[in-house]
Amino acid sequence: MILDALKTLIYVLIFPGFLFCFLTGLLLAGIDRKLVARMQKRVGPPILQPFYDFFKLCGKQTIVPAAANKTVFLVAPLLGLAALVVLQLFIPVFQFQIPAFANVADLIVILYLLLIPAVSIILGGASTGSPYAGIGLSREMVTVLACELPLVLVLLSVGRSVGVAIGAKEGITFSLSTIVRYQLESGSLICKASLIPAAIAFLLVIPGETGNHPFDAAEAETEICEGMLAEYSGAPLGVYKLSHAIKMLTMTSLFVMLFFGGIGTGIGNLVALIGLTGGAAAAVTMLLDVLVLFVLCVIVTAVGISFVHAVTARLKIEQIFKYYWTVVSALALLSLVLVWYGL
Amino acid sequence: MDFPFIKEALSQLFSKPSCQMYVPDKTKEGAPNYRGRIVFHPDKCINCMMCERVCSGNAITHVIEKTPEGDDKVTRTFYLGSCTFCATCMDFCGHGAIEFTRDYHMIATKEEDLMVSGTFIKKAPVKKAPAAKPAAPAPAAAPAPAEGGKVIKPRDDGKPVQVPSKCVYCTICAKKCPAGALEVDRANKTWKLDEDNCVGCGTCAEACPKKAILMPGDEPVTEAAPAAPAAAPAPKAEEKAAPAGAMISPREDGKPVQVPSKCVYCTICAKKCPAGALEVDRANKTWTLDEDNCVGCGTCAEACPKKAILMPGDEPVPADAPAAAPAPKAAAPAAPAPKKEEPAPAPKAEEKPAEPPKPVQPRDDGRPVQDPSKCIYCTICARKCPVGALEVDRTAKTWKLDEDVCIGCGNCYEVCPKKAILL
Amino acid sequence: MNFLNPQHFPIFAIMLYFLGAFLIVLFGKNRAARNCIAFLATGLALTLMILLVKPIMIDGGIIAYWMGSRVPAGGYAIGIALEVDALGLFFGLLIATAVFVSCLYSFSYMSEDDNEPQYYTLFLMLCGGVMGLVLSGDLFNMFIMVEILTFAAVALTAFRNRVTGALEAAFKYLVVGCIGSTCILAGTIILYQQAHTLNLAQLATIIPLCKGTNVSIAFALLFIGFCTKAFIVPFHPLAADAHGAAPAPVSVLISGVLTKSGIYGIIRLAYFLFQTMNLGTMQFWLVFLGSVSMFVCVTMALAQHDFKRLLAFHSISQIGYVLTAIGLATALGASAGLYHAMNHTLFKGLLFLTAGAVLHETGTTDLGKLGGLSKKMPHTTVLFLIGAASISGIPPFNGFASKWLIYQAAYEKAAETGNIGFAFVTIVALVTSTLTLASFVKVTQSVFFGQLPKECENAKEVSFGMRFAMGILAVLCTVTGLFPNLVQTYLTGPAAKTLFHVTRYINAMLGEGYAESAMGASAPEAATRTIEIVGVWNPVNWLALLMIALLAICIVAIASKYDAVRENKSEKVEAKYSLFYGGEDTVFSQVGGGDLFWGFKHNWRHYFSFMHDLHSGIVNDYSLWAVIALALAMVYALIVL
Amino acid sequence: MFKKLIEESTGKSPWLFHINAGSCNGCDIELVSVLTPRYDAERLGFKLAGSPRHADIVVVTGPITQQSLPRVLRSIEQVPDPKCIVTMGSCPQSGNVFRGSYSVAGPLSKYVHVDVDVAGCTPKPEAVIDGLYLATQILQEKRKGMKK
Repeated sequence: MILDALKTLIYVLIFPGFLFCFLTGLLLAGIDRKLVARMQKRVGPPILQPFYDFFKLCGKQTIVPAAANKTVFLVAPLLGLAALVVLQLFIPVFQFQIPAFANVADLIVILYLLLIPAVSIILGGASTGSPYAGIGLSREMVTVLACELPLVLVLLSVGRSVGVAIGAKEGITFSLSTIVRYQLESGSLICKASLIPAAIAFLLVIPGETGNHPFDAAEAETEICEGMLAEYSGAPLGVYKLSHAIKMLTMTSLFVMLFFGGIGTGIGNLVALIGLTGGAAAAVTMLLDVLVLFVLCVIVTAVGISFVHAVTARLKIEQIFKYYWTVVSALALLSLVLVWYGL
Repeated sequence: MDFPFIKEALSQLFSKPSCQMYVPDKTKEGAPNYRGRIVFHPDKCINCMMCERVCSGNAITHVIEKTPEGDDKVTRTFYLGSCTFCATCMDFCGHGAIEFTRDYHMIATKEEDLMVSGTFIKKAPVKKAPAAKPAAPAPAAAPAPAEGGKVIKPRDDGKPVQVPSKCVYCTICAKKCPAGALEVDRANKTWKLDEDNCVGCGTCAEACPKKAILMPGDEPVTEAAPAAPAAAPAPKAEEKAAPAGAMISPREDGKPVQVPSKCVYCTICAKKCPAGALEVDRANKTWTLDEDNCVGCGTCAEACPKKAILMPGDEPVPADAPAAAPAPKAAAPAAPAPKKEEPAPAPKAEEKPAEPPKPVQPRDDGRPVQDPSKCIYCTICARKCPVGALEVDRTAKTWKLDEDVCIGCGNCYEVCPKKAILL
Repeated sequence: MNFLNPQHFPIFAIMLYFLGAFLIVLFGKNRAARNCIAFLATGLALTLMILLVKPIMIDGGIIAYWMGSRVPAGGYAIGIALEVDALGLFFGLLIATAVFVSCLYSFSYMSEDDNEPQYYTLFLMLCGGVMGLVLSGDLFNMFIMVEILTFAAVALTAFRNRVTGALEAAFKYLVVGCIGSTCILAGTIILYQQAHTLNLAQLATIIPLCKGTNVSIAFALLFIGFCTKAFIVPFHPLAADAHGAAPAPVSVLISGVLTKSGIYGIIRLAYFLFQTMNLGTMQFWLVFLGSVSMFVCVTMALAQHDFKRLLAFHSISQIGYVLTAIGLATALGASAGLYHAMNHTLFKGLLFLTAGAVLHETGTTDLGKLGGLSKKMPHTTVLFLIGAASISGIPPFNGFASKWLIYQAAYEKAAETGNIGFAFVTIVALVTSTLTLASFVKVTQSVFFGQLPKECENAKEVSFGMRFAMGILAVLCTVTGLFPNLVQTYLTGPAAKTLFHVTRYINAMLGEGYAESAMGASAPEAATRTIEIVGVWNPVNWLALLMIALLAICIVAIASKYDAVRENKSEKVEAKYSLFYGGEDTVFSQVGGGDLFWGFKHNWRHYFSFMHDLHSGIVNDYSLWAVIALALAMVYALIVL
Repeated sequence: MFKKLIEESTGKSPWLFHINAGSCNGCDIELVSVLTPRYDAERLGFKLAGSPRHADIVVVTGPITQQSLPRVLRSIEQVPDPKCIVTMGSCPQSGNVFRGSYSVAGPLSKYVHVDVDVAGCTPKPEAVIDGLYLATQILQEKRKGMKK
C-alpha cells in the first residue's frame, strides 16, 4: 500500500507530474520564443529565458490590490496549475501509460479538464476587480468558446474512427490508451486520409487554446495591459506564466498522442537490439519515448505556435470567434463526415 | 486574406540574424561628427559668456570667485543632463573652448557625472594709478603731438571705450558685434554702447580698422587735437590724376583719394573695401569711388600694396612720382598689433632689395621672377600672394607664376626670406 | 393497518403536505406554529420517501395502492390507485428534498414579507400537487394534481405583487398553463372514451393495441399538455417571466420540481401509455425538441441582464438536456437523463437560492447594478461558485458526471444507428455546456467579483438559515458528482430499468400475468438493457490526484513565502494598492452585465435580434405559439402513430 | 539555493515599463528601436511589459508635464519592488529646453529617486542599452538587499 502510494506520489510530483512539466514546459516556451525571434531576424532571448522570468517573478513582491478578493486572488493560480499538472498525467507517452491513471479520464474528460485552467485564470482576473481584467476575462471566455467547437469535432471524429477500426462494440472509443495502442499496431492516425483535416484543425486550435499570439486578444499587453494579469505581480504571475507554458506542452503532447501515436514504437525495438532486458529496457524505452515526445512537441510548437506567431498579427476577438467557428470547424466537420461515412 | 511574411519568416529562420550583437562597452564611438560628450578647454575661454546666452537648454553656468590678487577665477560647468547637444555654443565660441567628442556613453547614476566643468583665471585689467607709469612705447606708438589732447583710458569693467578722434563711424564694429550691443550712426556720428548687452568680447576693438576702440589692457590713448588735422581739403577730384606736377593731397572729408601714378589697378582695394564703395577696372584702368557708400574706413589705403590711396592725415604725394621702387612708408600711425600672430617672420623693417645676381634679370613688366639658386621653395611667397598667382611645390621644387592673375604688388618679393624673388 | 407498512407511505406523504397546508390556514397566525408545521410536513414526507428507497429501489418492488381498497373487479379498474415504482420514487425523492430545502430557506427569506401564512399554504399545496402527480397511478388523478400545482404556482408567482411584472408574469403563466391543462383533460377524456378506464396500467395494455386517429390526437394533446408544464421550447418565455418575479424558494420549486413533473408526464406518456419510444421518428421528435430548447435557451440566457431570468433560461436548457437524453430511448440515455434531472434540481435550486440571497441583501438582481459582492458575502460566493461549477460541468461536480453520461449516450446512439444526426446532437450538447459556463462566468464577474457599487455597500452575509439550506444543496451537488457509479446503481439505474419493463408495471398493478393475457403477442418484452459506459471517468481518483498536486504546490508556495503579500492597511486606498488605470485615480468602472462577450454577441447579432423579436413578452404571442405547437404535434402524431 | 538563483535571474529578465511624461517622442521611438532586430535588447532579456505590476525597470521619457505628474508618480508607485527608475534623454533629468515653463513640473529626481540617467537628446540605442544594463545590475543589488 505504502509502495504504490509512494509510486503515485512520484508519478504526480516527479516524472510525468510537476517537475517534468515544469522543465519541459518552460523549455518549450523558451524554444518557441527563440524561434519567433529567429524568424523576425532577431537573435532572441536565451532558451532558458522563461526559467529566468519565472524565478525573477518569484523574487518579486506580490501586491494585492485593495479592490481584490485576497483568497481567490492567491488560490486561483495554484488551482489552475494543479489541474494542468494532473491533466498531463493522463496523456500516455507512447507505450508508457501509468496503469493507475489509465482509467481515470478519457478524451471528453480531458476536453473538460482543459477548461479548469481557463476558469482559474478567469476567476483570478475577476477577483482583482480591475476593468482591464473584466474585458480580458470576457475575451478569454469567448476564445475558449471559439476553440470548443473544433476541438469537440476533432475528438469525436478520432473517437469514432478508432472505435470503428478497433471494432469496439459501440463503434466508438474515448480512452486515450486504446487510441495509442491502436496507433502502435496500425500506424499513426495522421496517415489515415479521413483524419488529416482533423489533424490540421487540431493544429490550428492549439494557439487558440493556449492563448498564443494571433489569438491572445485576452492578454493583449498593448490594448488591455495584459488583460486578466493586469493586477498580478510576483509569484502568482509567475505561476500563471508557468501554467501558460505547461498548457502549451499539454496541447502539443495531446496532438502528438492523437496523431503521431505510432512513432514511439521504432525506438522500442532499438532498445531490444542493445540487448537490455526487463526493468532496464522498460526504463530506457520510456526515456527514449519521452525524448521522442519532446522532439515531436518542439516540432509541433515550431509549426503550430511559433510560425503562426511570427507571421500573423493579433486578431480582434470577434474575428477569432468567426475564424474558429467557420474555417477550423468546417475542416473538423469534414473529417467527422468522412470518418462517419466509412472512409 | 493574405499572409505577406511567410517567405521571409522561413528564409530568415536559417539565415544569420541582422543584429549588431552590441555588448555594452565604453570604447565604442559615435559617427564621425557625432555630437556626444562636451570637452571644455578652460585656457581658451575668455568668459565672454556667449555660450551661456545661446544655450537653449540653459545647460552652461559659471561661478566667479575673486582670487587673492584680484583676478577672477571662473569655473564654467556644462550640465549634460540639460543639454540638447545642438552645438550652438561651439559655433558661438569664438575661441574654440568648447568641443563635442564622439563619445555617446553618457550614463550616470549621480548627477555630478553629467557635469563637465573647467576653471581658469581671467586676468583683471591692469589697474594704473592716475599718474600711470609712462605707457611702454608701443612698437608703433603714434608720434602723437603732446599738446593738451584728452587721455582716453580703457574701462575696467571689460567693456570697450571709443576714441572719438580716431573713430570714423564706419559701423564695422556695430556689424561685427555678436551681441548687437553697439549702435553707430554715421550721419550724426554717434557711437553708443549698450552696457548690459555688451559681453566685452573685444570683437569690435579687433574689427575696428582705425583702432578707435580700447579694450581693458590696451594702452590709454591721448587724443590728438580735436580738430581734424589741418590737411588741405583735397579737391573732389576722383577721376583721372590731377594735372601733372600738382601735389595730390588727401581729402578732408575722410574719404580715400587715388594716386593714379602709383596705382597698378590691382583691384585689391575694391575687394577689401567693406562697404563695396570702390570699383576698379583693370582693363581700362579706372578707379571710381562711390561717395555715399564709402565709410572712410581706410581699409583700401591700408590694403593697397602700392600705397596709391591717401587717407586724411597722410602726407600729400607728388602726383607724378615715378614708379620708382616703392618706398613703403610707415604711414599708418599705429601699426595694428594684429591679434593673430601672423606667421610672418620678419617685422616690416626697412628692406633694401639685394641687387640681383647676374644671371637672373628682373623682368620689365613689374612681375616677380624667381632665382632658383636661392629659392628654398618654402611656399611663403605663394601664401602671401594676395591674389594667389604663385604655385610653389616643395616636394617637386617647382615655382610657377600665373602672369595674368599676378598684379605685381611685390608681396612675394617682400616676404621671401631668401630674397630669391626679383621684381 | 399498521402504519409502518411501506405500502401506506406514498399516500401519507401526499396527505402530509395537504394536511400541513390545511393546518397552517388554521394556526397560521403565529410564526412559530406555522414554521413548525411546515417543517414537520416537509421533513416527514422526505423521511417517508427515504424509507421507501429500500423496498422499491434496492429490492425492485412496486407499490400498488388502491384508494379505499377498491380492488379492480371484473377486469375493470374503477378505483383510484397510487402506483409507485422506481421511476416514481426517484422523482418523489427529488421533489421531497427540493421542497424540504426550500422550506428551510423560506423560513428566514420570507420573514419580512407580509401575509406569510398564505405563502405557506400555497407552498404546501404546490408540494402536495407535485407529489401526488408523481406517485399517482391514475390518469385523471394526475390531471387533478396538475391543476393543483399549476394554480398554486401561479398564485405563488404573484405572491410579491409589488414587484413589477409579477402580476403580468403570473397571468401569462396562468393562461398558457390552462391551455396545457385543458389539453391534458381533453387527452384524458379521449383515452377514457377509447379504453373506458383511467388506470395507467390498464390503459397501457389497451392503448398500444388500438391504432386510430383519436389515439394519436390524444397523444398529441397529452404531449403538448405536459410540454407546457415542463416549459419546453415553444413555452419557455413564460418560465423566464415567472422566475423573474417569483420569490427565490418558489423559483426553486418551479424550476427544480415543476419542470421535472412535466418530464415525468412525458416519460409516462411515451414509455408507458403509448409505448412508442421504439419508433425512430418518436426518438427524433423528442431529441429534436430537447436539443432545440437546449441551444435556444442557453443563447437567450447569455443575452440576459437579470440574474433570475438568466437562471430561468438555464433551467429550460438543462431540461432540454434531460429530454434529449430520455429521447434516445437507450438504457444509458434514460439513466443519464434521470441523473441529469436530479443534478439539475440540486444545482439549480442552489443557484436560485443564491440569487435569492443576493436579492435579499441588495434588493436588485440586475447584473448591471451589482458587483464585488464576494467581499461582503463570502459564503454565498463560495456556494454560488459550487453551483455554477456544477451546472457548467466542471469535473469534480455533479453536472459534469451527468453531462458526460449524456454525451456518451448520444454518441453511442449515433454510432449504433449510424445516423450522424445524433453526433450533431452530441456536438450541440457539448457546445451548450460551454455556453452555460460562459453565462455563469458572466454572472460571477458581474455579481460577485469586479468592483462594489455604492448601492451594495451595506450588503452583508445572509442569515445562517439560508446559508444552511444552500449548504445542504452544495454538499449534495458535490457528493452526487463524486460518486456517479453509486448514484447509478441505487437511484438512476433501477429507475431507468423500469422504463423498459412495462409489463412488470402492469402486472404489479393488475395482478400477475395480466399483461401477457391482455396484450398477447405485442406485450412489450422486458428488454434487458445493461448500461455499459464506453469512456472512463473516475472522479474520486482524479480528485485525489488533484489534491496531492495542489497540496504539493501549496507546500512549496508557503515555503517560499508565497503569501507574504503587501496589502492596503490604511483606510484610504494608497496609490500603490489602487487599481492600474493607466495612472488615473481609481474610478468606479465595473465591467459586467451587458459589456461581456461582445465577440460572441457580435457574431450572432442577427440570431439575437431575431430571438429578441420572437420573445415579445405579450401573452397572446405565447398562447399563439402554444396553439401552433399543438397543431404541429397533432399533425405529427397523425403521421407517426 | 533558490535565493541565489532568484537574485541571478532578477538581473537576467528585466521587464521594462515605458512612461511618456510629455516627451517629444524622440526618446520613445529610440527606446522601442532598442527592441528591433538591429539592437535586439530581448537578447539580454528585456521585454516591454503592459502594466506596471509586471515591470522591473520604469523608463520615463519627457519633461514631466503638470498634467502627467500625478499619473507618472502613481504608475511608478504601483510597480512592485525591487524596481529601478531610468530617465531617458535630458528632459526628465532637467526639463531640458522646457525648464522653467509654467506647465513643466521639473526634473523627475525632485519626486522620485532616479537610479540611472541616460543623457543625450535622444540618446543612441547603444547608450540606452548601456543604461538599461546598468539598471539590471542595480536591480540585482536591490534584490540582494531586499528581504522577501
